Amino acid sequence: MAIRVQSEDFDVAAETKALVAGNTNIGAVVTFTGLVREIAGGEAISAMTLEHYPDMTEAMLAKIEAQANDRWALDASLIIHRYGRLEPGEQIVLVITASPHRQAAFEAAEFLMDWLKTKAPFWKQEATVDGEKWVAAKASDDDATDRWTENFPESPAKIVVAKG
Amino acid sequence: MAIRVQSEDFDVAAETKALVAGNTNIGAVVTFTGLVREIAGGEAISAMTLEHYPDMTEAMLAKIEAQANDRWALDASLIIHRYGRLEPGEQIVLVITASPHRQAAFEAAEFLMDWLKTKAPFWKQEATVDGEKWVAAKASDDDATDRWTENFPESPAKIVVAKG
Amino acid sequence: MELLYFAWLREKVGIASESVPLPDGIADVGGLLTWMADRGPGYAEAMKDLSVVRVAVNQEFAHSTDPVKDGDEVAFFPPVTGG
Amino acid sequence: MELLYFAWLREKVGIASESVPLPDGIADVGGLLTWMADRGPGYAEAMKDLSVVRVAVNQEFAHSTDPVKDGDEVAFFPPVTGG
Repeated sequence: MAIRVQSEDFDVAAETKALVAGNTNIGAVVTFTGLVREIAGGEAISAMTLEHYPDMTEAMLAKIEAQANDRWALDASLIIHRYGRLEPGEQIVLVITASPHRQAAFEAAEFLMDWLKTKAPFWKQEATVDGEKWVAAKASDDDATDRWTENFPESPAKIVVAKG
Repeated sequence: MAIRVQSEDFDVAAETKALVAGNTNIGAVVTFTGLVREIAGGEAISAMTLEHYPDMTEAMLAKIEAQANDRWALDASLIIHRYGRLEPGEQIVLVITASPHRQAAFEAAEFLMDWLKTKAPFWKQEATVDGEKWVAAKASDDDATDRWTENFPESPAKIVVAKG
Repeated sequence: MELLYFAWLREKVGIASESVPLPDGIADVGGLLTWMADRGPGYAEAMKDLSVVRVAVNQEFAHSTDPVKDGDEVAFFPPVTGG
Repeated sequence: MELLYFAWLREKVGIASESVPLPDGIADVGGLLTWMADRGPGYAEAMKDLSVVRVAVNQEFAHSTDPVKDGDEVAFFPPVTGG
């Protein structure tokens, strides 16, 4: 598994080819590509800016890789996440999974996307006619992640502090 | 939704681009590509030949399209299935789904693949050192399809005939 | 009616398709299958284990109680293995 | 210790990072957050609703009872919204 965090765009076909080439054990390849939508939360956006915490993404990778490989027989996988300013229609994120069988490839791709949505340290700011707005996290994304495990070891639990 | 049944190879990148281009309502694109494996059921295969029943595939398409669109908000989807002789590493099948949201895109892609595996009239014959062998259907594929519905209207139920 | 055979069913029967008149007294898929098994060694072999035979009438999966009539296209094949 | 701020937390605090010595008497994430809220209006504003504040100590998500010590890298940020 590899993860790349970059401002540049990516080429899904070239990345897929590089992952799969020459490995005839692979029977199933799933790609997920996330794109910037023109309408988000009912409002038109002209652009989106992604901020991130690179050291933490790197630190988390070994764990997520181990979890994915414990769970599924993957021949190859790749995550690319962009940062910086992106316009509607542009690619934000890519997940590719390759396995002998389709169920493993589908599940691992969904797992990695759920992980990215709830655990990977990226933050989106949308530019609307009313100005720049930070996107709020969705409870539905936490729910999606919860299906993979109870007691996710690096769960970003709410901080509870006794006021005193 | 479109379905194409063809002997020629396909270009995932070009097909994806054609589906998604200019639609900034799309936030999630999932592609599934099925490849011919060199080892199948523990045996090395040198090639695979796919036979099909074209009129029935066409006739089934309207139903599966209606079901997928009833269930999920899809902006676009495409199925390509090849027939004829294919060698290990070659592409067999492509499913692409595009939706505003990732869950719909993932689920619809899995649904369409489960449908192809259990309902679409294609049959694989593998060439091994022992000769040509027709591939047997897997019960696990029927199970995968069953998760989408009870009483699937065009379920290929076993034929029970009273012997007399 | 038009009868079609696919995959190993086609190989056992020995032909890919044939036109036959609706047999006397046959009104449903189950009746047609019983009649088919009596048409000769290839047909008998093809219909030996009906747990691995699927039938489509006019391009739709059919059960043994579904009707057949003259002019129908009836296809016989093993469980599908595409995708 | 090195303190990092991201997204609207960074905007409210007004800086992206700073080095501070471990405050006297602070030994865990919860203590650090209480101390942070008292450092000035920007910090108070940033820490006003802790239900939308997440903390990572040395690049790992941390709970309020997790320890902090001098030399740690502690990051404060809203729930993530990537992917």
